[in-house]
Amino acid sequence: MRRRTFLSAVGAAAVTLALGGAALAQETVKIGLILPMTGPFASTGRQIEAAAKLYMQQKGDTVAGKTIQLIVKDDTGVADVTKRLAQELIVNDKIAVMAGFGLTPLALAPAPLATQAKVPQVVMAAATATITEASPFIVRTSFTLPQATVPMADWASQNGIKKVVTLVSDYGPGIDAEKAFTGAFTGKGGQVENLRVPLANPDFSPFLQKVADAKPDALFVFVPSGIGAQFMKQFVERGLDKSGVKLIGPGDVTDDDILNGMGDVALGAITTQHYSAAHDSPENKAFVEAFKKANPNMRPNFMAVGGYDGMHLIYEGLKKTNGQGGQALIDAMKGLSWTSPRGPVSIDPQTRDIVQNIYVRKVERKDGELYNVEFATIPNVKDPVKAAKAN
Amino acid sequence: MTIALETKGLVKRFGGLVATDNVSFKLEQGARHALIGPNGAGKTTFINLLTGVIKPTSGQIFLEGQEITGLRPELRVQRGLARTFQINQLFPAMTPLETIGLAVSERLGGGRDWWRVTGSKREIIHEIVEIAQRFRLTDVLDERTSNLAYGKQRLLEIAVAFACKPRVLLLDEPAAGVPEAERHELLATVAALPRDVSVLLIEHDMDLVFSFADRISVLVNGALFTEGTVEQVSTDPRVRAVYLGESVDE
Amino acid sequence: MLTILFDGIAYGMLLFVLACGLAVTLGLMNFVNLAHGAFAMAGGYVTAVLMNRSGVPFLATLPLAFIIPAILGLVLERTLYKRLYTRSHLDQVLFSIGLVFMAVAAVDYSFGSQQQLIQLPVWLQGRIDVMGVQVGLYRSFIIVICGALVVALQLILTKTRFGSRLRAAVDDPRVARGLGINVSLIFAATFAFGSGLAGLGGALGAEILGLDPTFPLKFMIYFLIVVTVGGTTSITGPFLASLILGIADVAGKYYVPSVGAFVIYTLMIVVLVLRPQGLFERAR
Amino acid sequence: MSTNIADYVRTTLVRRGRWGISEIAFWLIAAATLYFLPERHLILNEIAIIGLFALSLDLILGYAGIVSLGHAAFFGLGAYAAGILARDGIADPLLGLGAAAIAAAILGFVTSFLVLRGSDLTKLMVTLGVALVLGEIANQASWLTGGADGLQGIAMGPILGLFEFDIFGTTAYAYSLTVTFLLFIIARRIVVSPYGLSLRSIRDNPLKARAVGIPVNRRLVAIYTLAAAYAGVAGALLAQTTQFVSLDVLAFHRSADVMLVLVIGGVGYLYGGLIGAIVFKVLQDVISAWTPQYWQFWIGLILVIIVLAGREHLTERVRTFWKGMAGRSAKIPETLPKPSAREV
Repeated sequence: MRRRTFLSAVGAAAVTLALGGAALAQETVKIGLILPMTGPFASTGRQIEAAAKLYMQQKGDTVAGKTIQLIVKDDTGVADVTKRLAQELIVNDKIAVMAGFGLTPLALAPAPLATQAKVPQVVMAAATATITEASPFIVRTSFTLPQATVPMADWASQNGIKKVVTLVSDYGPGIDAEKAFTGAFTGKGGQVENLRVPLANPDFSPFLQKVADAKPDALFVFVPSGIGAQFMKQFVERGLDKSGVKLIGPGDVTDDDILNGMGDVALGAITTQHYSAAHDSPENKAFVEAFKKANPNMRPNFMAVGGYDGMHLIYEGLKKTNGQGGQALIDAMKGLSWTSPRGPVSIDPQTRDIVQNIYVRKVERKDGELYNVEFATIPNVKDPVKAAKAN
Repeated sequence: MTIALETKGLVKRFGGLVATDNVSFKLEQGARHALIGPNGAGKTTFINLLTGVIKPTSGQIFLEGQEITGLRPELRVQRGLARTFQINQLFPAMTPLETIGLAVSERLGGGRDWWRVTGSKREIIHEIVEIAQRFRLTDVLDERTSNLAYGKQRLLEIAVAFACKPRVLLLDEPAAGVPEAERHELLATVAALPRDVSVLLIEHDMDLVFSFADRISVLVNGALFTEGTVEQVSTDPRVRAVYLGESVDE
Repeated sequence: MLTILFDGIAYGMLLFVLACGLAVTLGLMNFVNLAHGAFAMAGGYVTAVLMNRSGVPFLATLPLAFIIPAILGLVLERTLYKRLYTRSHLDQVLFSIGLVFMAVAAVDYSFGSQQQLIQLPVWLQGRIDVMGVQVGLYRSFIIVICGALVVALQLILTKTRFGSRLRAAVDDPRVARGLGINVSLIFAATFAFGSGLAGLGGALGAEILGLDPTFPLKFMIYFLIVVTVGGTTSITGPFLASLILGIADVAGKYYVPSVGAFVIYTLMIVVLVLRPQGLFERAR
Repeated sequence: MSTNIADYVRTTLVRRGRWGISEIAFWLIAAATLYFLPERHLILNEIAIIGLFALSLDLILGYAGIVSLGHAAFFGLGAYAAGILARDGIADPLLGLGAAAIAAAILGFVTSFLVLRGSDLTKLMVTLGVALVLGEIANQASWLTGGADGLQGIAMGPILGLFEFDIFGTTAYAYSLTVTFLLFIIARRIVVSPYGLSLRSIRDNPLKARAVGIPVNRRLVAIYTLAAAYAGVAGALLAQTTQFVSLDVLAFHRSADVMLVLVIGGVGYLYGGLIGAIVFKVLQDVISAWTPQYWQFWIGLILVIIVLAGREHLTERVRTFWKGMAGRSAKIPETLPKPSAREV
């Protein structure tokens, strides 16, 4: 008897939920933001969440007459959880867009769902080149590693660097970076030696010793942001900076979020990336100021700008479709262009990947704090991997 | 008379220490044989060698004429050599019923049976009942073993060994620690063990030895000191000197 | 070559200071304290926060990085751990994992999820040349500090009254109690001391191992490896195990980078299969 | 009079094999969720899988006393086996399950010899080491496993050629629940069999078990292999229903989580894993929806409280409730004879 009452109560609740959900869906557009909020990659999630919330706070939560509702979920950095959360958000919450995705496997796992349910998937962080090929509903507002890396190779070969050792974390983006750099640099007559370090690696000293033995002109490094600081310190501790080895790489290693804490060891590192908190533009000044005000202990980094622009892309897309999702929304997103805090950007209509300026930067002290100071710009860079395929 | 259990020149060394010193020993079929000796004489080592818990340095062991020296403990049990422990070795979370049932079904080869529910075989039930009655455990069959009175646990210890249907049964101080009130029941049960089982009793308690055994071996410093009938051993002045003299303060 | 050995030793020493408290709790109180890394993290954060927010010099923070986790350990031991000594290992694992989760989230809440970085004083940066071997100054510093700790620990254990009481309590708490030794006090003091050492290790290691809220989970496995491989009945066991582990890890990654990560785990399995009680335990 | 005892003995022994009301109710409710909680099927699917995984750990921990912190080795191997098979065009789910079970069983058999010796702590670390080594292998063998990016391109066929996986997770849940239920029945059968009894005796006292003539090592190898196969199936279910496999199927936290789940639910009565999975997942889901950043704190707090409140006491209650329902009607007959003084 009791069990029957219980079951019917559950059933009734389910019906109410379903109906209620449907009624609300007409008035609100839900965005599912799936991020690693705990675990080793939590800082990625925090930056993006903070930026997305900042954007909504600045631009209001109404677009095309509909209320935007952001649902944040923690996938703990585990791919099957990401997938399940995405599926629940699609099925139960009837989200119009899913966004976030801190790491490559986390972005790839729900890709089939995007295709199946026709829900646009806005990748705000993960940077392996191939991600956008996993589903026609994926659009990216972060960057691809080859996009940031190939300009590095160009710069290096133009600035008298002949021999480079690459040191990358042994996973998708790392290998992407290694391949892109090696290909581009040897193409220009340079000499490259490759080293890979395990992703979970507490001590770099043995690898740095190998670098020291090889005596290169420069060390090209890619490690996920967060581990970068340890790397920088050990690089200097080993005296590699003094023995004339230049430190170059995509900007992950000098992540703005923790750059200032690294101290003088980071000085002089040359990196190429799409965003620096020190980017000189009114948009960026406003963005950095607002971000710091809302989050006192944080400085926005390239993850944050990916989240900020991702929200912008969703807003603009929804404006064009009048609040409609699905195929219409992804179509509306293609080809959009705007001025982001990072500079001018657009969404490539063919690849749905972002086209943006890549800046060559050097770590310098500015107003008492360390920043990546931009000194050269390569405009409108497309992802070289997909560009090569297209030709 | 046939020999149930025999050792030839059994030696066990632990480093420099000789725990078992060239012991050649015979247990006759159906015997009630006691092994005595002062503390540290190597009785426990000897039993561990017999049951295969430890391997001898040299020498051989025969069970009913067949060599078992290199055999693993569980295989010796399957061939008919069972033992009890000086300190209770039981399954605290199981009931006496399950414990006895386990021993019986293992002997009948049921331990590999993973599909049938325990207790669905008639012959097993029959045997469990018989053993439970023999060892006066019928009233506590479904209790948790750890909750049993000590005397009952002691009985269960012997019952499990008996359930293995041994040809040779090694009893390691069966009455150790049993309170006086429960002692009689235990001794009566031991005395009532069927005659076709040969029993080797390791014991300190001289009353029990004299009332139970018909032959006695004395182990001193790991070596067989003397052997004979109860009469012979109990009157042997040398035995009194090495052994009985000591047991006074026990 | 010698540089690799040197780095390995420094790494191993650091592991030892981090893990030896765990060896003691495990060996002494038979308590599986997976939250040991949380005390190390506490020490690391004490140093990082004092240096970055209050401008306290690095060396001055180290005593506090010992004392604060030690007090924390003492309080937790008296209030919570004490009740669980007699419980099963499963209970202890569950309990201490719960503590780890709480510590991770609490630190995240208070200090943020990003890496905490510290600035070493100038005289500890860089490296010098000692008879042709390139030696990092900070790593030398670690070796000196940790080496001194090892010697001090060994002396405390073997030469002092506290040490002999501790050993008595390890051997047989009941007998020790019978001898009038206040075992519960010794447990508390030892637990606090072990936590303090972990805190000091966390502070020293912040520079090399990194420091963020997931620290206790990330390094738990390493601590456990040190303790199981080294055994828990002496200080020398875990110490040698730490050194071997440190050197094997560094050398493995240097000489055979593609299988570097295997080395440590495979080594552990082999050791434990051959010597289940640990490498330096007398076989029983 | 001895038939009286014989009846009593038989009913007492067979009792454990009988299904109790609460057990039947448990599975009926589980089946009912297929209809009544349609929007929860995705998490229910995950619960069923974790439940099966924890059940497999219960087989070795609760019934054979082998502690393991590396059970994810088998889970992950099963997931990869099923995933790779499906990626390479063999899309039949049941075939994948079979392959995963066999692969995991082989690994279980081989590694079982490593856990026969040593203390609990040694076993924990050896099993942990095996899982970590396997994780490294999967990471290195990216040509086979996709490495850190995860295994992509899994396309599952319909189950039995009839039921397509749907986006609501209904088919997936029904599938996982059915497999879990069938394997549960087998496990339940095993633990009440003479073989299961011998396992419990080994857990209680391996020395004595040998003295009763039980080939202890062989029995342990057998159950370890079986549990590995179960874990492999659980992994395969995850791979097939999420159609994605990443390195974290082998990660340490997977082994640790399943241990937590089992211990929360209670060890040694098979339902512990299932109940623990429900409690743990639901708590995690509810709390992390409320505070995605700091849910771990509350989970941690709950764990601490559970332990301080006396976990073993709590689960003992649940367990006796369970057992009490399992047909404990056979009382000792009133007329049970007192044993006579001597009966030879």
